[in-house]
Amino acid sequence: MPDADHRIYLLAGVALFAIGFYSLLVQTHLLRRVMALNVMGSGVFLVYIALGAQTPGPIPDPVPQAMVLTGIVVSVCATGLALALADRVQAATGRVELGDHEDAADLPDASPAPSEHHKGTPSA
Amino acid sequence: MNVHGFLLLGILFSSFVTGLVIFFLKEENHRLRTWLNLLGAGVKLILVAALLWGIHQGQTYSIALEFLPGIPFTLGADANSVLFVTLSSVLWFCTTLYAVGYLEDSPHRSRFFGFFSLCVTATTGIALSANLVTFLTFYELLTVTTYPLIVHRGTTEALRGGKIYLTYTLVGGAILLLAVAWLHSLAGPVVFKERGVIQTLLASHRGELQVIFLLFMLGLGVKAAIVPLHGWLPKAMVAPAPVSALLHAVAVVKAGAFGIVRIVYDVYGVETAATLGVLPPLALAAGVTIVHGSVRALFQDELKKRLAYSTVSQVSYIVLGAAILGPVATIGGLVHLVHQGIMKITLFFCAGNYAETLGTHRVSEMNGVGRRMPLTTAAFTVAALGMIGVPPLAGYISKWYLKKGAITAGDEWVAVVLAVSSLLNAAYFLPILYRAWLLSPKAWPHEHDFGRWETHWMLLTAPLVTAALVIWAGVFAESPFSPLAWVKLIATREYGP
Amino acid sequence: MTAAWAIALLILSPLAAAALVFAFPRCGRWLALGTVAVVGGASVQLTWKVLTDGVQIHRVGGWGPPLGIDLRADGLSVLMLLITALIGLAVSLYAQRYFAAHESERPLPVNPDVAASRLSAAILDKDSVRRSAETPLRFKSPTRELVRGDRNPALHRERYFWPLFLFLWTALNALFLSADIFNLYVTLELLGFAAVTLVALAGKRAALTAALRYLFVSLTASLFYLLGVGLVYGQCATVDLASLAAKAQPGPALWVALALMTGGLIAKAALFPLHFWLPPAHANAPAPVSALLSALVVKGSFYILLRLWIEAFPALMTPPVAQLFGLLGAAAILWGSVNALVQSRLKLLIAYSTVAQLGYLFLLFPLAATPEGGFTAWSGGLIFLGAHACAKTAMFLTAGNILHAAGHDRIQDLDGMTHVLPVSVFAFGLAGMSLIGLPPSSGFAGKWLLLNAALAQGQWWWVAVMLLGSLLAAAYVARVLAHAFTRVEEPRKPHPIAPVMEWTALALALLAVGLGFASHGLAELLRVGAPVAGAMLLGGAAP
Amino acid sequence: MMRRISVGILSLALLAALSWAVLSLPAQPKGLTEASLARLPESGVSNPVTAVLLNYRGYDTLLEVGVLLLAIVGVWSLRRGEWPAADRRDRPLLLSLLRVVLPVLVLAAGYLLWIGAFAPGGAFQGGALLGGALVLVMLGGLARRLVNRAGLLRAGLGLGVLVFATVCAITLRLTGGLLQYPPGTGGTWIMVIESAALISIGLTLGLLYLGGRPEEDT
Repeated sequence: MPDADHRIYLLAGVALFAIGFYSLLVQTHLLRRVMALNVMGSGVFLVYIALGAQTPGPIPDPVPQAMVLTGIVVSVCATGLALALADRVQAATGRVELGDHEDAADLPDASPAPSEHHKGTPSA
Repeated sequence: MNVHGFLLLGILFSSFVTGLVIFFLKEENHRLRTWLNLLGAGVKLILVAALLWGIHQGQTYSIALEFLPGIPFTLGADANSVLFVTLSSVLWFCTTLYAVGYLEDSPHRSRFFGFFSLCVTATTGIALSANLVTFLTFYELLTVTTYPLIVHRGTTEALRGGKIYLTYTLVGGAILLLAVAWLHSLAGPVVFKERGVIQTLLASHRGELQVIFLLFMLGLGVKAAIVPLHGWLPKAMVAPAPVSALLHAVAVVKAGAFGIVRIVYDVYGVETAATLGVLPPLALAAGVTIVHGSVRALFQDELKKRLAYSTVSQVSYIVLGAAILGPVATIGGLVHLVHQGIMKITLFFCAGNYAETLGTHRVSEMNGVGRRMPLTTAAFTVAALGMIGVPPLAGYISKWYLKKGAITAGDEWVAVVLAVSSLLNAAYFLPILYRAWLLSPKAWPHEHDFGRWETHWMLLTAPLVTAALVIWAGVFAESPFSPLAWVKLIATREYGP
Repeated sequence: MTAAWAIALLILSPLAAAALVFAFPRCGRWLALGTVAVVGGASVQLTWKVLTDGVQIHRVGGWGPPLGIDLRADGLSVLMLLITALIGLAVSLYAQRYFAAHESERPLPVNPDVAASRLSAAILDKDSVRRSAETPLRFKSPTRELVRGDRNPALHRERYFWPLFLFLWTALNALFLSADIFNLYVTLELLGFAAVTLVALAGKRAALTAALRYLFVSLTASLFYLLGVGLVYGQCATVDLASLAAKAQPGPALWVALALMTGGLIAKAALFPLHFWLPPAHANAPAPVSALLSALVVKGSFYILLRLWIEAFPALMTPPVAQLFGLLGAAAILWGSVNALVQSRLKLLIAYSTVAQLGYLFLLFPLAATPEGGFTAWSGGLIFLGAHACAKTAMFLTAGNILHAAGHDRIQDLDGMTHVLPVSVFAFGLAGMSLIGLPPSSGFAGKWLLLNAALAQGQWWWVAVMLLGSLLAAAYVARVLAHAFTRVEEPRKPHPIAPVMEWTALALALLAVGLGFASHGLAELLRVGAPVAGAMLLGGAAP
Repeated sequence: MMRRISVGILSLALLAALSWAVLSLPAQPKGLTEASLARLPESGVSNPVTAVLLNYRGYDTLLEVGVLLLAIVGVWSLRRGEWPAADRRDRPLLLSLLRVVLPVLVLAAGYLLWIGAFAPGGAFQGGALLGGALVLVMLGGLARRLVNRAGLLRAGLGLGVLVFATVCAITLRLTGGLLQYPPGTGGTWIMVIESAALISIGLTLGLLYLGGRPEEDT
C-alpha cells in the first residue's frame, strides 16, 4: 500500500474521477457535461502525478509528468472541440442537451435539404 | 495440379466469363448476346467432350487452387463428376437455345442471361468439386445465382416465391455448412473418394457421424425437395419456363440429389453408411417423398405445378437408389440422375411452348393441343411415357434397376412403392395425353402465330432434341456409350469388382 | 526502402500531408492521392519485410523500452495497415467526386422550421435586421446563421474532408504500429477527434447531434483507458506491451486497470451494450466517412483489446473473462442483426449490421485464448475483420450512391434501383455475400475458421450463434436486394452519378469476395509474431 | 430520480474499485526515475521532463502536436468564429495595458522555451503564454488584421507538425532511427522542434478561443 502522504492524492484523484463520471451521466446540459469530463480528466492527472511523486530517487519520476502534460494538451483540445460542436448543435437544434433516447429517431434527412436561397424567399 | 487440370477450369470459365460479359451488354444488343450464349454453351460442350475423350485415353484431371488454410480449392473429374457435368453441359446447350427463343422481346435479358450463365457455372462446379468445401462453395453459389432467375418477372408473386425459395435454401445451406464444418473438425479436410473417407472414425465417433449424416441430409434434402423440405419447389414455379426446366432437370433439385449421392458414396461410403444404420431412414424418406409427390401431382390442374410435384417424386428415385445397399440399386439411382434430367427438361420445354404459343397453362385447357402442335406434343408424349416407365424409354431402365436392386437387398417394400408410383405417374400423365391427342380443341386462351412452324424454331428444337435423347438412353442403354454403361462403371468402383 | 523508412513513411507522410493540406487547401485532392501512393507502397514494402524477415521492431529515438517507445510490425499489424491502405485508397478515389456530387444537398445551419420562422420574423421586423447589421457580431442575431452560411458548402466540406481524412489515416497507421499502451492512448485520441469531426462534416442536425454524442462517449472512454494505463504504470513501471507480458502479475490494480481500459475500448469499439452511439453516427455521416468509421475506426479499439488481453496480459485472460467477451459478442450479433432487419433506412440498416458484425470479432477471445489451438480462431477472426472492412466500405459507398441517385435511402422505396444503378446494386449484393458468409467470400473464410475452432474445441454454443447470425444477415441483405428486382413500369430519372463512385464500391465488393482465395496466404502472414500457436485448421488428419 | 440513484450506485462502485486498486499499488513503485536520470546526459537537455517529452518519448509528442493541429482543423471545420471584441467600441484601458503586457508575454514565452532545456518550462508552457497573449490581442480588437490573413494562420498552425515531421525524417536519414539525434546534437534539434511547436501551440490555443474559423476563411 502506498504511504499516507501519497494515498490521499491517489484517493482524491479517483474520487474526482468518480464524481466527474457521476455528473457526466446525470447532467444533461452540454456545458456541464464538458465540465464533468474535465473533472474526470483532472482526477486522472492527479493519479498520475501522485504515482510519479512517490518513486524513490532524488526527483519525482519525470515520465508520468510528461504523460500528464500530454494528457492536458489533449484535454484542452477536446474541450475546445466539444464546445465548438456543442455550440453548433445548439444552433441547429435550439437545445443545449442531447435527447438521450432518440437514437433511432435520428434518421438521415430524407429529402435533400432545400437550398438557402430558396428559404430566403418565404412565401409568407 | 497438372496441365490437364486447366481443362476443368476451362469448363467452368466457359460459362462464367460468358455470364460476366453478358451482364455488361446493352439491353438492345440482342444478336451479340445470343451468339455469346450459344458460343459459351458450345465451348463448354466441346470442352466436356474433350474431357470425356481424355478420360477414355486414361488421362486424369485435377487442379487445386489455394483457398482456406489447410483446404485447397480443388476441381477433379471422377466418374460421378463426369456423369453430372456431361448431363449439365448437354442440357444447358438445349436450354440456352430454348431460352433465347422464349425470352425474345422480354425486358432485362442481359440480367437474365448473366445469372443464367452463372447458375450453370455453379452447377458445373458442383459436378467438378473434388472436396467437400469446394462442393459447398458452388452449392451456395447456386442458391444465390438462382434467386434472380426465379424472381425475374419482378411481380409480387415472383418475389414471394423467391423469398420462400431463399428461406428454404439458405437455412438448408446453413445446416449443410454446419455438417461440413463439423465433419472437418473430426476428420480434417474431406476429399471425395470412392467408398468414403471416414472409416477410421467409425469406432470412436459413431454417434456424431450419425448426427452429421442427418444434418447433411437435411441440408441437401432442401434442394433435393425431400418431403417435408420440398415446400419451396411448387412456389418457385413462378419463374420463366427455361428456368423451371433448368431448376428441375440439372440445377437446383439435381444438385441436391447429386450432393446426397456424393455424401453417401464418396464421403461416408455406402457400406460405412450402412454400418452406421443411417440408410434405412433415408430410404424411407425417399419412399414417402415418391408417393407424396405423385399423389399431389394428381390433383394439380396447372401443368407446371403438376410437373413440379412430379419432380419431387422423381428426384427421390435417385435418393432411393443411394439409400439401398447394393450395386444394382446404385445403378438405378445414378442412371435416373441422367434420365430424369432429360425427361423432365423435355416436359418443361413443352409446357413452356404451350404457354407461349397458345397461352394454355392448365391441363384443363389442353384439349386438342396435339393437333395444333403435333411435334411439341410428340416430344411431350415421349417424355411422359418415359416418366411412367414404359419400355424401352429411359425411365424404364432406371425403374427396372431400382426394383431389382431393392429386391436383391431384401427391401421388398421399395418395389411396392415403385409400382404404386408408376401407377400414379400413369394416372397423372395419361389424362394429359388423352386430352392432347384425342379431344377436339376449343379456343386457345392467347394464341400467338409463329408462321411456318407450329412455334418458334428455337422453342421447337430443344424439346425435340431432348426427347430424342430420352429414346436413345432407353433403346441404346446397353451400348458402351450410354449413361447406363457409365453408371455401371461407377457402381463397380464403389463396390469393388 | 528499409523497414524503418516504411514505418516512418506510414506515419509521417499522412501526418505531414494533413498539415500541408490544411495550409494549402487547394491541393487537397492531389496531396491525398500522393499520400495514398506513398502509404500504399510503404505498406506493401513493410508486409514484404515482415513476411521474409519476421517481426520488425523500430526503437524510436534508439532508446527502447522501458524509457522509449517501440514501433512494432508483426503479421497482425501489417494486415491492419494493408486493409487501411486499401480502404484509404478506395475512399480517397470515391471522395474525389462525392462532395462535388452532393453540392445540391446543402447543410442546414439551423433547424429548418425554426430557421424559416426566425427568418420571416426578421424580415417582417426590419428594425431588428438593421440592428443586427449595425452590431453584427456581438450577439446572436436571428439571421446570423443564414447570412453567414457558406457560399459553397460542398467546397467547404471537401476542403475539410481531406485534412481530417489524413489525420484519421495517421492515427490508424500509428495505432497499428504502436507497441506502447500510452502511445496508443494518444493515437486513440487522434483517431477519435478525427472521426467525430468527420461525422459532423455532414452538417445536418442529426449528424451534429450524433457527432456530439460520439465525442462524449469517445472522450469518456479515453479517460477510462488513460486511468487504466496509469494504474498499469504504477504497478509495472512500464507501458511497453512486450515488457508487460513478462512483468504482469494478476492483482487488484491490474484487474481494475484492465477493466477500465476494456470498458473504454469496448465503448469505442461499439460492442453491445455500449453500441448505442454507433448507428446514428455512422448512418448520418457522409458516405465515405461512414465507410471509414465502420471499416476501420471501430476496429482500432478492437485491435488494442486484442493486444492487451492476448499479448500483454495473457495471465489475466481466464476462461470466464473469455466467455464474457464471447457472450457480449453473441449478444451484439443477435441484437445488431435483428435491429438491422427492422430498419427503414438503408444507412441505418448498414450501421446496425456493423454492430452485429463486430460481435463476431469478440468471439475470437473465447476461441483463440485456449491452449490447444488458438491460431485457427485468431486467423479466422482477423480474416473476418478484413472481410468486413471491405464489404462494409462497399456497402456504405453504395448507400451513398443510392442516396445521391434516388434522393433518399428509404428501403421500401428502392424499387427498380437495378435499372438506374446496376453496378452499385451488384456491388451491394457481392458485399452482402461476404457479410452473410457465403463461400468463397472472405467472410466465409473467416467464419469457417471460427466455426472450425468452435467445433473442434467443443464450444458449440458459438456455432449456433454464428449460424443464426448468418441467416439474419441473409435476411437483411435480401430485404434490400429484393427491391432491385421488382418490376417498375417507369424507372425514375436518377441524378447522374460519377462512374468512379460506382466502380470503387464494386472493386471493394469484389475484393471482399475474392480475398477468400487469399485466406491461406493471410493466415500465413498472421502467423508472423502471432501470440497464439496451433494448427491452421483443427481436426483429425489436418496437417 | 431512478437514473440518479442507479448512476450514483454505479459511480460508488467505480469509486470503490478504483480505491481498492490504487491502495493495492506498491508502496515504493519502481518508476523510471533512475533510468531517465542515468541516460539524461545522452538526451541533449538537462531537464528530465523535457528529455522524456522530446527525446525518450518524443514520438508521443509528435502525435500530440498532431492532436493540437487536428483540434483546430476540427473546430474550423465546424463553424465560423465569434469576434469577442469586434464591436467597434474603444477600449483605451485594455489597449494601453496591452502595449505593455504583450511584449512581456512574448518575451516570457521565449524565455520559457529556452529554460525548458534545463528547468521546468518548454514549448507547451511558452505556447500557453503565447496563446494567452493572442487572446488578449483579440479582446483588444487588434487581431482582425492578423486573422484576416487566414493563409498565414494556416501555415503557422501547421508549422509545428511540419517541422517535427521533417526533423523525424532527417534524423532517420542521419542515424537510421526516427528521432534518434546524432550524438551530441540532441539539444539543438529539440530547440528547433520546440521553437516551431511554440508558434503552433500559441496560435492553436489562442484561436481555439475564437471557437471557429476566421471570417475570411472558406
